[in-house]
Amino acid sequence: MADPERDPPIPGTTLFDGDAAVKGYALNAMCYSFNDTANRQAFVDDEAAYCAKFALTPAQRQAVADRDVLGMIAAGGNIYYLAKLAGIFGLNVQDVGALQTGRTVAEFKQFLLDQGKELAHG
Amino acid sequence: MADPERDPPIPGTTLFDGDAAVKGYALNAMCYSFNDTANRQAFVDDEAAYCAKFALTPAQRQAVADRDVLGMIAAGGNIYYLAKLAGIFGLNVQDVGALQTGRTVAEFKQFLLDQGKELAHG
Amino acid sequence: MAEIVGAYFTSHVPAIGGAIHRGDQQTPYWKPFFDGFVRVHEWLAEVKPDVAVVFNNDHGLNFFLDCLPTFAVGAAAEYHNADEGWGLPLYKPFAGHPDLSWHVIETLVADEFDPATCQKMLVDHALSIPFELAWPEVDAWPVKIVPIAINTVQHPLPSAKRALAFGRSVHRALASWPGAERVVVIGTGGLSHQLDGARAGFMNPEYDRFCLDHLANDPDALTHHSIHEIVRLSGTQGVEVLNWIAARGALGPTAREVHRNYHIPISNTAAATLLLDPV
Amino acid sequence: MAEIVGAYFTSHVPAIGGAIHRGDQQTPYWKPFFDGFVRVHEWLAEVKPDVAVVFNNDHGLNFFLDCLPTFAVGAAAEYHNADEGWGLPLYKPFAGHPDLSWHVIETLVADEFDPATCQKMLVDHALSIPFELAWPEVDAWPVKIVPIAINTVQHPLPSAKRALAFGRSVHRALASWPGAERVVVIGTGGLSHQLDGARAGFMNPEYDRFCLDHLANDPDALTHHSIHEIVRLSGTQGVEVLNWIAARGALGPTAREVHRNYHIPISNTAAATLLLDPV
Ligand SMILES: [Fe+3]
Ligand SMILES: [Fe+3]
Repeated sequence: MADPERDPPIPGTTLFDGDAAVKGYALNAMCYSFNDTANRQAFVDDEAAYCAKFALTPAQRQAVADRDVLGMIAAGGNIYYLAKLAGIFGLNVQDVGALQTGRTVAEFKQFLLDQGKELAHG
Repeated sequence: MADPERDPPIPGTTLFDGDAAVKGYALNAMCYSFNDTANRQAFVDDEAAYCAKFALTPAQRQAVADRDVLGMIAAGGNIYYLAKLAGIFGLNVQDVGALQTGRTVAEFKQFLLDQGKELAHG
Repeated sequence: MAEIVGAYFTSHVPAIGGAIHRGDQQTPYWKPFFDGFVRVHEWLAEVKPDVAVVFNNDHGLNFFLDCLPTFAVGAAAEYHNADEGWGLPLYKPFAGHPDLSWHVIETLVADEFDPATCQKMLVDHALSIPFELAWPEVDAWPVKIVPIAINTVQHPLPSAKRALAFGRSVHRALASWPGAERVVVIGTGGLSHQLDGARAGFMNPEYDRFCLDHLANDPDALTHHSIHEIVRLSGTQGVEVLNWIAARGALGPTAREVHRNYHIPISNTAAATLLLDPV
Repeated sequence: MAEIVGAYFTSHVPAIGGAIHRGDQQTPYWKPFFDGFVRVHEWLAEVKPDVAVVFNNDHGLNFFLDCLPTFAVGAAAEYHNADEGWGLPLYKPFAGHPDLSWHVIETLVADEFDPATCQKMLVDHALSIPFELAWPEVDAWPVKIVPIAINTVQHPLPSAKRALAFGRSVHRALASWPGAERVVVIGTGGLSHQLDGARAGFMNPEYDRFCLDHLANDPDALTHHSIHEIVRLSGTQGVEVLNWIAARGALGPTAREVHRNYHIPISNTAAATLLLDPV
């Protein structure tokens, strides 16, 4: 929906707009269901069946199978919902950040710390 | 919430505002559940238990027991939801109108027809 | 560029569905109402819409008081009817037009409206009955829809002024949509009626005539009444005229009346049908 | 007449809850952040609020894409936390203030905002963590709440200009509330951070400083950026600054900075804490 004249793309950044929402609905609906612990268990017990129940697209199914966060986002996933799926995989936001940026987790954490180095406190 | 200076009360009329909504939440929640046929059946099977499950207030419980539509409205019921309860009782909107206006159903229907008598069509 | 081909307005009383189901269209009670649709069918055949933007109100099927939006815009690929509490036969599903929905939403938010966006939404008789009346006995609807629900349940309701401004923002969205669709605007509900309270059965042909007389040429006239005044004039459910007012805004700046029918009563309601052409 | 005693702003990163749970407040990683709350505790003891109006955003606990409101105002008697998907210990419930909620809603609709009204609403870490930080180790919260959720999930988001105007309407509601409550306004979330995409880990102290420097005396300065520009400057989740902007509007026309803390990083986020007095 973005007007690329007025709003030039932001590198490495996807706005979750209507286009993304249309594309991602099934994946996001599945991830939203993970607020319920029984649903998380059902996913763990039979990942393929659970993805099929939510009618994930092939691209979404592949990205989930591959734990490919950038692939999930490209397939319309929204990070607020994806974070619940990441939790099932035992990944926190630094792990997810490392996966997406091609860094090790230690490198990603250092990258975060480095951004605070110049600050004087208060 | 109404300002009686600006908005003098309308005879025979309750606006479903915040005050009514606060008062009526339990009753309206019960009635909303009647979109599901299984819930309608559960109500029919054991009305008292179903009302208790939704924590109806004593005034709401009494009005439901008495099929007292004005009482339900006074207890915060909103007609859009109450209409679903009325359906369980086999009452349509003319029946409900008759109950509320102290008319027989035939009288209420005639009252409606009479309002069209003066009209030229088209 | 999309073309707005006109606007169609009608009451949506649930009992109409029953009459259609029973084939009662030519009985004395129903004939004066259904006869108003002969011209609607002709007009739709002339203007040939392929998308409908439908302003309507939910009656406790999709929305409950746990989250009741002032304005809700559907953005689903399809919309289904469901049991509204009376176990009646379900109405046919509708195909959505998500891309146009999102364009409408983008425009509304840019214009400082605050809609809820609904990528899943059940639609009730307020949407289905106007379609059953407009396109009787079709197997599938000939148009895709963008459904827009206006809160007529939980006061405070949006003012008539706000509803008209909202509709005008939808017009800007339609006017700027690059697609080639032919869009009909639909407003459903009303006119005067009151289901609840000791005033149940109230109707007001005088106020309804005021609305019908001004909708085409001076819709702002309808916005001079507050919601409280509209309830007084039109009944507690007469506020569904908000759907008509918003739809009128979506039609565009100028309009011409093509057809009008008005009949009392259908069920507890003063029933009206109206067609407007853009000018 | 209600008195608005001030505004409290803080980041709401989920990891803060974990740090509190583990008692990590004085570890080297967390100390620079938690030390910013000594002054918050003193200030709250001074200004003694008994109601909090909290601008925050849902993270997929209460709202899903089936119905996502731009602005949602809670009007419940109580609010509960629930499992956000990670099976963490639940946060304490909150007492609501339905009468004040409805007064806020009436004012907003009269001012031509289009909120969704929520008589039932789960609240997530965006509301709970600022409370755990402000009132550590209490058995029950000393204030009732009016929670207000702003859409930061589904674009189009409301503009910063709209969020500020929305907050200012809430201010008018508070200023006209006849009760004797002492009201604190709370804005949660931000500041700059981005969790998703190849730019994950992005923060921007320069933009954050711009926000913190202008919030008290020139909040309109923050509204000159579009949402797209705010995402560019602040990250995809940095848009939570909308909660701060709306809360600033609710505080009133003039304000004075009492306290500020800023620290990078907490988890993936540039964390900030701010107190403003009304002037
Ligand atoms: Fe209706
Ligand atoms: Fe957040």
